[in-house]
Amino acid sequence: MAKKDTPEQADFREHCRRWLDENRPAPPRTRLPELAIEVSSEEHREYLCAWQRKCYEAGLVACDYPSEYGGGGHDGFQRIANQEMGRAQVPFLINVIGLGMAAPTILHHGTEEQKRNYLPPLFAADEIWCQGFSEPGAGSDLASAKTSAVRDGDNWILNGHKVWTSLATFAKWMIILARHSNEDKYKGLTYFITPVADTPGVTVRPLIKITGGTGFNEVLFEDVVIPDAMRLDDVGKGWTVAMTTLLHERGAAEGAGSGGGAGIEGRIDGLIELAKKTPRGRATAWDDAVLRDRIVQIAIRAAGLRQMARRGRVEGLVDHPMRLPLQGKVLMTELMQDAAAVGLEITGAHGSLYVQDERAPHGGDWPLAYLNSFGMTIAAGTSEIQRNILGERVLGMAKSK
Amino acid sequence: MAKKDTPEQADFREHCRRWLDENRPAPPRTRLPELAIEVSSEEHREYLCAWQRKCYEAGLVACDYPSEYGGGGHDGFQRIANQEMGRAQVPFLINVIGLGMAAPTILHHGTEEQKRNYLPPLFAADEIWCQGFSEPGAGSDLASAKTSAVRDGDNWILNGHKVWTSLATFAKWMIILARHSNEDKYKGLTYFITPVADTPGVTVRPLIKITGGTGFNEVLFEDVVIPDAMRLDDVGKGWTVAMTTLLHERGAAEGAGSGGGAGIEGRIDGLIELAKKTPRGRATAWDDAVLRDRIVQIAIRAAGLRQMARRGRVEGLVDHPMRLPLQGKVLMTELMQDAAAVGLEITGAHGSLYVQDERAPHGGDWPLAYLNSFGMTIAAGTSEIQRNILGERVLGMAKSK
Amino acid sequence: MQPRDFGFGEDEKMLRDSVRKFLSDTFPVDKLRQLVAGDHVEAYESKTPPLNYDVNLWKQIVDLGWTALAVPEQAGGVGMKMVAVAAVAEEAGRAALPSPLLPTLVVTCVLREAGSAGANKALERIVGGDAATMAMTNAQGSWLPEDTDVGAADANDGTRLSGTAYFVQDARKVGFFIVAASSAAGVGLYCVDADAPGVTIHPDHIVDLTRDQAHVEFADVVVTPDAVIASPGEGSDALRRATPAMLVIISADLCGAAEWQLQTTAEYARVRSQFDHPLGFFQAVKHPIVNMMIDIDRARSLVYAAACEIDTGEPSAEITARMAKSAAADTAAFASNRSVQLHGGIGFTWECDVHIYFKRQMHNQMLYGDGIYQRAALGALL
Amino acid sequence: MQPRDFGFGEDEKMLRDSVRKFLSDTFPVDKLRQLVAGDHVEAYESKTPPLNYDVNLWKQIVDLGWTALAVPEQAGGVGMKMVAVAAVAEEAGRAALPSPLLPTLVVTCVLREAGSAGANKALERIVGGDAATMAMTNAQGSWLPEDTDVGAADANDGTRLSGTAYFVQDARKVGFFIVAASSAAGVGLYCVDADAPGVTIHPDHIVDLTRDQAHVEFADVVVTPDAVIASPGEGSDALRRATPAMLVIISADLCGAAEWQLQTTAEYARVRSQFDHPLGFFQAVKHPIVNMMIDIDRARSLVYAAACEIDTGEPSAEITARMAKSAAADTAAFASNRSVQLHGGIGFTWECDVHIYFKRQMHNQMLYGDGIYQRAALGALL
Repeated sequence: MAKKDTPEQADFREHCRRWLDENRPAPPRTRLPELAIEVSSEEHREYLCAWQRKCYEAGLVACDYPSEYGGGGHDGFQRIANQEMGRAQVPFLINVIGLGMAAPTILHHGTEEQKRNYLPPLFAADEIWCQGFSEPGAGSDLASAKTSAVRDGDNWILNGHKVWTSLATFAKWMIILARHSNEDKYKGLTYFITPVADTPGVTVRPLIKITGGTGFNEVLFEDVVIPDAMRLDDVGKGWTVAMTTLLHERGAAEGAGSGGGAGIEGRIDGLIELAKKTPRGRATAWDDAVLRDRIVQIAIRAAGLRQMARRGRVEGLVDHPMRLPLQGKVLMTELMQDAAAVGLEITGAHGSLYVQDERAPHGGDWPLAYLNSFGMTIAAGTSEIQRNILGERVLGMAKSK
Repeated sequence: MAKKDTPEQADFREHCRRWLDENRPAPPRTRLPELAIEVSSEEHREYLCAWQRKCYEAGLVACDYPSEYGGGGHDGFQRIANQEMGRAQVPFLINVIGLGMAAPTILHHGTEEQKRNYLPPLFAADEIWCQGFSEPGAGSDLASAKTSAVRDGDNWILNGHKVWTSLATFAKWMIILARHSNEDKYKGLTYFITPVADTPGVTVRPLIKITGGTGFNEVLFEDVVIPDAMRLDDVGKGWTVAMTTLLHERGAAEGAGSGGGAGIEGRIDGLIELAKKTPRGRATAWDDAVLRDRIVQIAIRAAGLRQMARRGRVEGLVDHPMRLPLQGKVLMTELMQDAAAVGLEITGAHGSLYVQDERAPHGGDWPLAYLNSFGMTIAAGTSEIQRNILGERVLGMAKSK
Repeated sequence: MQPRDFGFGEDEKMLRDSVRKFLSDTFPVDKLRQLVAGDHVEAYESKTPPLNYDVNLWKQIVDLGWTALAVPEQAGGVGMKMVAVAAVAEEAGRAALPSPLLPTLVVTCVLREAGSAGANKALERIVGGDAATMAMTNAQGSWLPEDTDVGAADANDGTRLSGTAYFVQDARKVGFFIVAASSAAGVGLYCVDADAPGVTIHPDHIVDLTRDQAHVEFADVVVTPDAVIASPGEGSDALRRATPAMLVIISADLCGAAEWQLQTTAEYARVRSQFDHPLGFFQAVKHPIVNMMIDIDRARSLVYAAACEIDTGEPSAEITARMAKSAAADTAAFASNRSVQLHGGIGFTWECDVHIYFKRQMHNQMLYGDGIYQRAALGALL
Repeated sequence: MQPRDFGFGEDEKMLRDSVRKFLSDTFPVDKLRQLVAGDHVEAYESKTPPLNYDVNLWKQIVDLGWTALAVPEQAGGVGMKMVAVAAVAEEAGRAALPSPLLPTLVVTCVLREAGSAGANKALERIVGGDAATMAMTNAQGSWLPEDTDVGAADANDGTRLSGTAYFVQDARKVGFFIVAASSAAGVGLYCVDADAPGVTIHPDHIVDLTRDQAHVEFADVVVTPDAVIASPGEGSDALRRATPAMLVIISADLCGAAEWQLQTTAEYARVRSQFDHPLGFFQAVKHPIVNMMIDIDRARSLVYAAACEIDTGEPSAEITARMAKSAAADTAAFASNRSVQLHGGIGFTWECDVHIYFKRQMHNQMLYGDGIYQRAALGALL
């Protein structure tokens, strides 16, 4: 359901359509993963970096950022660009952490110099970014980060262990939450930018997911020296800055951030199409009223989510400023998970066939999507944590810890 | 599904069938409530007390209690009597709190004298019992009882306020949990028997349920004096004794305790029968595959619960002694609730019609049962508390408080 | 092209805020309790079900023009958008308002679709202060007009209606019924005064304390040509076109009531302590309440999306409206269940307000078809 | 009359305990991980799916007589009750045992029902150590034998089978297949050696790491009369009679694996701390784990009830067995989902064992029909 565009936006949408039409890239030799954070091969990296640069040069990336930082300087263009990239089913933008988390954080909290230095190459995918929040012992408890940052003159010395860092194998930079003091759990945190590639003391180890694929990593820091100029915002402001980052990640979960990729709309259409062509008994899965009821429930949740995002921008229909934005992440990720589970129910026995099997429905995407969905419901604050946040910040209930 | 009877048990079953057949009472003038704890009219009390006495004299009540305390002195007879009373669809036994909670507690913790004094009239329904655990401020937190018991020579002086006390309007006795000391939350509790009817300082006020019916009450104690001889077990043992009581209540939740009444089996049969005769569109509700799937899910839960009770008695198939018994209450009550909700879905528009309406399906029993079901999921430890208990006692997880 | 803001602009916001303020000032929840849940015996055991109705409050509502909201200007109404009607219905739900407002709004939407001279006359009566309700459901409780148990037969003095309409909402509060009656030529719609000769209202004993419901008998009731809303065959089309609006109105009411259940339960979880913590500390309390909120926000968003599609004449309006009803009905079922459970012992008592909303929601859920019913219909549309 | 104790007496308990001890001693979870989840590339990206099979372990299992359990004594087997078979299957599930034990037990039950000379010969082969599996499912994945894609035609040298059977479990681990093939006279069952001429095994790339699956092509395969298990028309009856047993075996495996998921997740909740509390302190962790336990106990109780009804020849056995599969499949779906989620980040990694069980459960859920499928079948039986 498209929103009404201003004349400028309508022109821009037209431009996006035409440009994407003329510049749709040939698919890479090997199948792209479902999500940018799963990219693990050098071939895919090169292919996707080239693609993002092209989109950036065409004005489809960073449209709403100030032009002095390499943005397009427009208003409400990015949503349109994302919609059109989604509609055109072109490859996704690889620098998703950079665009979704690092860039907005730098824009809000960075110095003039930081904005000028880091944003343009980020937009152009000349420099890939990753994110260092989670730690082995901490899980959802981000504020309990133990990675230490010790002041040493004009430098900081980092020591610690980060996990769940997608794209770290390709990343030049990482936004990282570190502890400069143990006095206060929250005030003891400071936020930095740290180099990753070819940096003495930094080791990146790929972790393997339950899907059998790689795509996220653990990163170890041993006496890594970074200048104070790479600190984001004040010492002790780390938690506040991290909240900015996570907020934008949740926003990104609306499906806009990642550019191409099927997204939730595609998932639902795929579900219905799958059901209608999957034989079941003497008819199809769609003719099974119980399965159909489940599919329609998923479709309703998807439509509701889309309308919530729309309502979130209508002041007169919003009771609490954070009420809708804070729901985005948990709703999207659980919907994706449940949709994949229903997809598996539809495929029945064929749900046993995985991506390598040529008889697997939709190329084995349904079991893959279901397995991958747990990355979404666990990463960046589990669904359980999200519900705590909603209950506490929006409904004012007592903290559960 | 009947269990294999010993020869004695088979004879007893035969006796029950014959006796119930010959002594089935004529229905009372006005319709009996669904459960004993909902009895509120004097007419019903008289009718039901007479019925229980008759059953007791016929040997269908207290079959397995020692004969010196008025019991039948048998083994495994009560289950049979309950099964036959259920099958015969005769009225339930009114002294349900006495039989299900007071009697086993007195048998386990009472003195010889207490057993001889209190049990026989309890069995004969000459004396109705009620239970005083819950208090206004405490809710599920039984151990936080504030009703005070102050030692005064050979007496105790009770002051406090109990709620949720079914049958209190008719009760001669109450089993009550009171606080003799504030030093320790649990060790500060002592368990008593206290008179209710015509007792100076005791006030019984009927509370009204969301169904519009009465049936449970609040009871106020003002300087009520009771002799130390009415203490059950030692001073400070109150919590332990209360656990015995609650355990038996959960056991009673298996459906045995209440004698007649539809019970869960009846509910499920009723559900299927209702669906098969309720028109929906051009066919019946049973022909609606989605509704049928829900009904079958309920039927499976009911069958599973019945088989769990059976498995609970098979040592070789039980991993943890409390694992199955502690599940009884929450499973039964939530099943009853969900079954009633599905019943409402089946009746559709007719679900709006309540007990007084002659067009209401099953006499308006489905909305009534759904409303009443919350009494079950809340009373005697909410479902939430039950899950805490299971997680902590059976699975050894940390206490949630 | 759909307006980004659902067409919910300043006017709609002002209207909604004024409705909310009026109801919270004039009809707070304790007024509601006094009106509908005063005495439990009278509530459910009186021979004739009580009406639980405040006529003066209704007069004020009429004077405020809420009933004329959806009436087109040419019929003397305000002619506001469906999103405005949804907002008013949502506030009525939030207040569990016992009144014929909802059925009157529903009738207004049906009359708008009928668009006949008779329909305009009926709309003018509504502007004039008459309340109205649909009489279209058969004994089986079918929501399809074709299934009506009322028959229409031509007669020299007009049309004669015979039969009984069931599940008529707020039947004892209205001035006239819009009756769906079938003949060989199909279903027609007819305007019948509540006190017309041959009309007998049989009140139902219902669970919901904030409504009255009845089955209405029509014994050879004469309808003059100027009271024909839709001629035989056109009645079912008008009703089908009005279905999205009917679903939006009831769904908005469901969402408003559910929001009350959410806020009331959350408040209880904030103030009530147990085990030395506020209830909301416990995730077994907090998370279900959060899930109530999530469900409400999803349903409410679909309600305004559907209303907006009706306003802009999108063919997808029926799909979105059925999605809204499905989401709202399931939201209400869950919110009602948890609002009683999480209030614990007190929530099970008559004195606690939650049961009033619980019962209104039970009624709203089934009205015009519950979630399963709507999803079955959607199966044919997706 | 049903035995109060499901007929689960001392012998059955001793057998179950010995199986449990053997597997926990010989095949603990780290052995399992090494065997099936060593290298993730090899696991899913090798041209031919890996077999993940320990032949020596299988030899020991055969020597222990587990495969002969359900074989009647006259065929040289142990002739134990279905409750004993269920107990063994439950332990196999608890260990996520990669072996042809389950399909062999299933085949045993089918052969018992067929009761022909050919069936007895095949049973003796099983006692002799041969593993076997059913080849009865068509390309669509239908569980009805009538739908088989394999055809049977008479020939002077016996019967000739042509066509492909799909979703054949552990196909590369067995000595022979029991093939359901249809002809004008109906479905018959035939014993075909895995290495018989004309048989081609095409391994599937599957998610489950503890099994292998294949579609098996039969190109004009000759079956001599002594290898006919059930003649045309009798095959489907035998399979129908064996259905409750097949459902009990797979449901028991589901329950055993779910119990492992429960205990492993509960243990993690006991030892892992977050926000300065053990995870289990949080009801958002504790209550789902408790719900896993509740679901398991319900399903497990139905499994033994169904097994017992099979042993005592109750006509209700099919109802109870389908109830057991529905409950067990839904239990596994929930337990799998929560076991990964509640393990958090580590639960999403290959090195954590939960995904091995997660994937076996996914496979078990659909085998012979998932919960929705079973409940649809029950709808016709209740």
